[in-house]
Amino acid sequence: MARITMREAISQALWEEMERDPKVFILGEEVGVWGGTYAVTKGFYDHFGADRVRDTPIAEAAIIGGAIGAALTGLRPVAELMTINFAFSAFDHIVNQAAKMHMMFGGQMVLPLVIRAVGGGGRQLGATHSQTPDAIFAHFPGLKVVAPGTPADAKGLLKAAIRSQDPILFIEHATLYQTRGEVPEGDYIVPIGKSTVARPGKDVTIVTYSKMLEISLKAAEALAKEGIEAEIVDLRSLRPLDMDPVIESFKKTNRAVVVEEGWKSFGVGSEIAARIYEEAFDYVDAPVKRVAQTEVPLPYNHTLEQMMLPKVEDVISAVKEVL
Amino acid sequence: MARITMREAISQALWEEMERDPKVFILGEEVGVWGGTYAVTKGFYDHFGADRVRDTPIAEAAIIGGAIGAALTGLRPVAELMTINFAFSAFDHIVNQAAKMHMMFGGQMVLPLVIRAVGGGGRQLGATHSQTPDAIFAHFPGLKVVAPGTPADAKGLLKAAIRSQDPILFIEHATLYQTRGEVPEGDYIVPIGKSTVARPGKDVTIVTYSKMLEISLKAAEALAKEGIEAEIVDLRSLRPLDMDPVIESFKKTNRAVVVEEGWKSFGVGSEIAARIYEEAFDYVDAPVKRVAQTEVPLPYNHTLEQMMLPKVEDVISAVKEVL
Amino acid sequence: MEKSDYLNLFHQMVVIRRLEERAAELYQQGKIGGFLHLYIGQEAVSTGLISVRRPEDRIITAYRDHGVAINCGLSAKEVMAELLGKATGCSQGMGGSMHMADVKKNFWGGHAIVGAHLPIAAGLALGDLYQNQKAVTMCMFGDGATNIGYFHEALNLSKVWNLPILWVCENNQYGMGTSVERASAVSDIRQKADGYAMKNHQVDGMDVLKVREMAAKLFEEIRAGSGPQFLEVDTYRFRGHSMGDPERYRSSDEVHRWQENDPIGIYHKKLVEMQMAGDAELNHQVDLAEQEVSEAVAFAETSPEPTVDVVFNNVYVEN
Amino acid sequence: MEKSDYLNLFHQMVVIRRLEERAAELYQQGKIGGFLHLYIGQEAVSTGLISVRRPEDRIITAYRDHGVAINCGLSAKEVMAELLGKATGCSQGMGGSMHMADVKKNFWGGHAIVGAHLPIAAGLALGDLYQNQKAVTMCMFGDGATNIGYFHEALNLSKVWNLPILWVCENNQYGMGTSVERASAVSDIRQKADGYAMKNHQVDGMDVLKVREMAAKLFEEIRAGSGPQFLEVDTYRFRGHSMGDPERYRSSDEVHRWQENDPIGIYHKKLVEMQMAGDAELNHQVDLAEQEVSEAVAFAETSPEPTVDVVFNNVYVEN
Ligand SMILES: Cc1ncc(C[n+]2csc(CCOP(=O)(O)OP(=O)(O)O)c2C)c(N)n1
Ligand SMILES: Cc1ncc(C[n+]2csc(CCOP(=O)(O)OP(=O)(O)O)c2C)c(N)n1
Ligand SMILES: [Mg+2]
Ligand SMILES: [Mg+2]
Repeated sequence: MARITMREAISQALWEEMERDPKVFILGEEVGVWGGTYAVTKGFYDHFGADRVRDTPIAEAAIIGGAIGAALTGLRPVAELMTINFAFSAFDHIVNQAAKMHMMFGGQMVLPLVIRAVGGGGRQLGATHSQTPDAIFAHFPGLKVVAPGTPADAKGLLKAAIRSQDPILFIEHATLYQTRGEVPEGDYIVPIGKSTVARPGKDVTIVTYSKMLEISLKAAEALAKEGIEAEIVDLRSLRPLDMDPVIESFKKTNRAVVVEEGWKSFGVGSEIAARIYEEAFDYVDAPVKRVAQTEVPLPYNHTLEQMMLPKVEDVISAVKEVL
Repeated sequence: MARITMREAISQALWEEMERDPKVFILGEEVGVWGGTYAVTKGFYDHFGADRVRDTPIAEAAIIGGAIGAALTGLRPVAELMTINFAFSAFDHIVNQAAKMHMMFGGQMVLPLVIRAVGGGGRQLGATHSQTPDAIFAHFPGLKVVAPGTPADAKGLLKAAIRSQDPILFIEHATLYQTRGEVPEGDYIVPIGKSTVARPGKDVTIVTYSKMLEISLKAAEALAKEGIEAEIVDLRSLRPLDMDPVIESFKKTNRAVVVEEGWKSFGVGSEIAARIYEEAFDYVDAPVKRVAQTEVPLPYNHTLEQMMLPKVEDVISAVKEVL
Repeated sequence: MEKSDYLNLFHQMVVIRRLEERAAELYQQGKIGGFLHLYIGQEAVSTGLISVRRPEDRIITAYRDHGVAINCGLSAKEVMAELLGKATGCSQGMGGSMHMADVKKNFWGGHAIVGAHLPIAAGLALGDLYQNQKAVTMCMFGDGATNIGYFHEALNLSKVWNLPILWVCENNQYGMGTSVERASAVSDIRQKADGYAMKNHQVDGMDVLKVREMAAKLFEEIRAGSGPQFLEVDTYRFRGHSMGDPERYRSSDEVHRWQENDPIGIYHKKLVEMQMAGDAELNHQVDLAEQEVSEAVAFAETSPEPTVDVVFNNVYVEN
Repeated sequence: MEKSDYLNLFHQMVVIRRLEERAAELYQQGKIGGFLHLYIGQEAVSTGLISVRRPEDRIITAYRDHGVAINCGLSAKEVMAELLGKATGCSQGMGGSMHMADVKKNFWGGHAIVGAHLPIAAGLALGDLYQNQKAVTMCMFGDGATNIGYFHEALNLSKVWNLPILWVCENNQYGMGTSVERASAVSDIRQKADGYAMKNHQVDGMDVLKVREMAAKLFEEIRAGSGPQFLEVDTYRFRGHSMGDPERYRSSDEVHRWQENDPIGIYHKKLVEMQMAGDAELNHQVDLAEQEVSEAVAFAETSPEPTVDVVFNNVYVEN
């Protein structure tokens, strides 16, 4: 196992899958000559050529629509959306075409399609470019939504996604690309739709995913110094949503905090909280707390932007409130 | 007060506002010559003329983008999306432009904009045309989301929306257009962002809105025959979300069922449930139940489609479960 | 063209016509629900076009898809059963009128969001290009669809990538109640292709032979590597947009003028003139079609409803 | 044109150049965050265009907006303060580089979603048409933006409704790292306007006087009711797309060739040739610009940060 960055892990998964299966190809804005806006596909164009690393016009609906069509012919496109905010410009194709076609035609259409999209705030990109709207995609049955929080999961989940027969939105967090972690070499697969315990604990359950896993782990470390042992469940997929590890943990701790980067209302925390009460009502000792983004379009100003995003201290105080 | 249909109430609000204020105008597909796909704007074209009742090409982004621009110049456009499913083809303009512009430019851009969109399933229109994706729009701060359940509210809320300075998504339910109710004549305004008790009761709180108000009222009637008095809170707006009447009711009943037409996961019920626990934890006697659409793309087949939608009996049994 | 080819074109058009007339009745009886967009008046378009396609060529269209489905080789039975939402329908009753498909016959569906299938069509053609298949994708859409952004993105992409695709605009003069002039900057839809430096053509869509001839030429050129081409087919729908159209936007005079141009009537006359077939022979064809459709209705009516498993099992491939 | 007009064009271009050079430094120092898209090399475009607009004419552009802001009459101070995210910035520090605006000066912003402001621009023009204002809306965008669906929907709508709008494509040859040829079906962007039967023109964007002349003519025609027109302005960005562009997609040779065509240098030479101004006078202008920008930097650096209320108070107008 090598200690590599999330960027390298994703790049590795893509590279290996492209080497393994000639049906896998990449399309998107600046994935080729530029090497990927976030350098994930650096070197791919030279190695795999222009046919398999396809630079596209700025035309998000055509990128996703094109990927859907190619997937229908049996190829395995990996479409890159430069940021998840641009998914709004291809929204119909993602939630109304990709998510519906298999069911709507009675099962005959099969779309082995992966859409990679880079999300997250905190980089002073302004309100239109800083969103974490993961929950709204997870609302649509027919689509799968995956959002890894560690380099190993990023590699294993992306490989699983590429080999899957279903349309999958794979959300990467821009400020995680430099995060390092141990990543198994070669054919490492993490099954889609399985939550996992990222840190064992006994006093409180923190439910989170993606970037907020990092924040939650830091909070847990700080809490540990005060003798509070938080168990962290990393959802990894939002749809299918695997509640088993959450409920199992909660039955032990009887207290939970959900930490997400997106807005609170109609967000991920709402769903997790509702389900905890539904599935473990008798174990609830305190109201489930939601830590999330303040409900405003994110401002450009650095201080104010940071103020609106969930921070380690927010997690710590939420945990203390439920204890 | 006259007893009129929801269609007439909406039509009346539009007509009166257009008579009152020459800055109000309508644009959308088939709003003019055709008279509105759902006949809401029947007669408008002849009366107000082609400039104020503007038929557009099939170009949803241009409809909403155009409405935004016109609103910026001080006009009060009412843009019609033939169905809310087509909002996905204008998604960026709704959630990323209209919702962000006021904040992002430091308050100088003002968008008195109303987007009317017709939603709902149950008419065998197939998976792409039958959605109730209200929750995903409500996720975005900067946008207001209104969804009336009675003719009177439809009129009063639409008038309030047209006079508001903020961008508002006004969701109408296709199968409510024929619903009748008492509607005050003339300048009747219902403030946006206020939930209301639609039926008083003491045993259980049903939280709902739009079409599901009708379903919930029927369920409440049936329950009343068994001696169960349900109090129904009609949210009317999803953002701003007014929880006060919900919490007040819940503190009395200690039991709640949330009824929505859309999918359960990451839906309206999740948010309401999470908030009830947050705001009235000590009053909870039973887990909040969510009644919602089965999480599948809706099938065309009539029987199966109906099976997937929330029904009166579903509400009744959910109420019995929480009692 | 053999005589059987000529007769086959006639047969196809009559089956489509009859099937839709019956469908309209069944709709009135409440046996068909949702939207029902009839192709009546436009039969010559897909009949002519699809008559020249090879099995490896892919066809995709919008929600006005019954005729296209029949021409792609779907049986009247499975089309009618789909309209009735039955398990034996081509989409197992999940899709209805707007979502017919049979991927084994390379018919990639009816699609209900205006213009959204155009980028998907580009992707189908990309699939063939990528895999070095000498196949053509033909994508059909309405005049109204040429105003939505998807059209632009798909046409541009197809040209940039030199995709083997034939874009076909069925210009039936209206998108719902909006005439081409009221919705489009240009009334000759084909002119839009100039903005993409794409070869474009126009053909009379009421004459099945002209359509077929044009299609034969274009399929061949595209198969030989010409890159994307654009074809505008002028036609007219004799019925409302869907069932229950108030039709305030056009005069009955206009409708009647076009109805005199009935593609089936025209072709019947032509076949007789060409001495390819006599009235009796053609009337016999009509009887055969009538019978085919009647059997289809009986089949559909007696077919079972789909079970709920069909829904649950098809949300994902991998559960 | 008076002498002062000539000098003013020079002054504007130099202020923009200097302001952006300083911005690049401040970015390196971490005082500016997010994206920073420099306009260096393209100054003549908006300077020439906006020099002829009347106060009632509306201007809207994409995220590469600093020059446009300055030309719309925003002070270097409020532009610089916005870059630093300060309360004194034109958008109170909420928008940053990509979201400059001043609606009182009829500058309707910088917009960061490629092409999304084109339909909004159509709406601005509709507002004027509806209210019988004889005003022109000028909407600027990049070559890359002409491939997205928003472009198509907006251009079509503007033609169908005969809106008083001037569409201006700043063709700087690349959308990020993708050259026009690799992204667009046509290399002459103006050809796209043919698909909408829209009058279209092309002008050298390195020559501020030619741009101005063309703009004067088009503003006048549109004001007089010509309906929408399309202008392609050929130009080049001397810097990367945003800060930190690896620039693998073009050769430094190519960049140098264009840099020899520096719009400020060309104009300096021309003014001298025309005997409109001497070197000394122009150098003095440069000094003035330098000072204006230095003051702007000082102003921005010493300005207060916005308070959190600015955020909360502006989510909605009515809370
Ligand atoms: C994106 C979108 N907007 C609106 C609609 C509603 N709608 C369905 S068909 C139609 C008219 C389409 O006209 P055209 O493309 O000319 O096809 P035709 O019906 O004439 O065959 C409209 C507006 C839709 N289905 N999708
Ligand atoms: C819808 C959308 N897709 C992608 C992007 C990312 N992006 C920002 S600028 C840009 C290139 C735009 O090129 P062009 O229109 O030529 O303008 P230029 O930067 O050359 O001025 C891209 C792809 C975006 N902001 N919005
Ligand atoms: Mg049409
Ligand atoms: Mg460019």
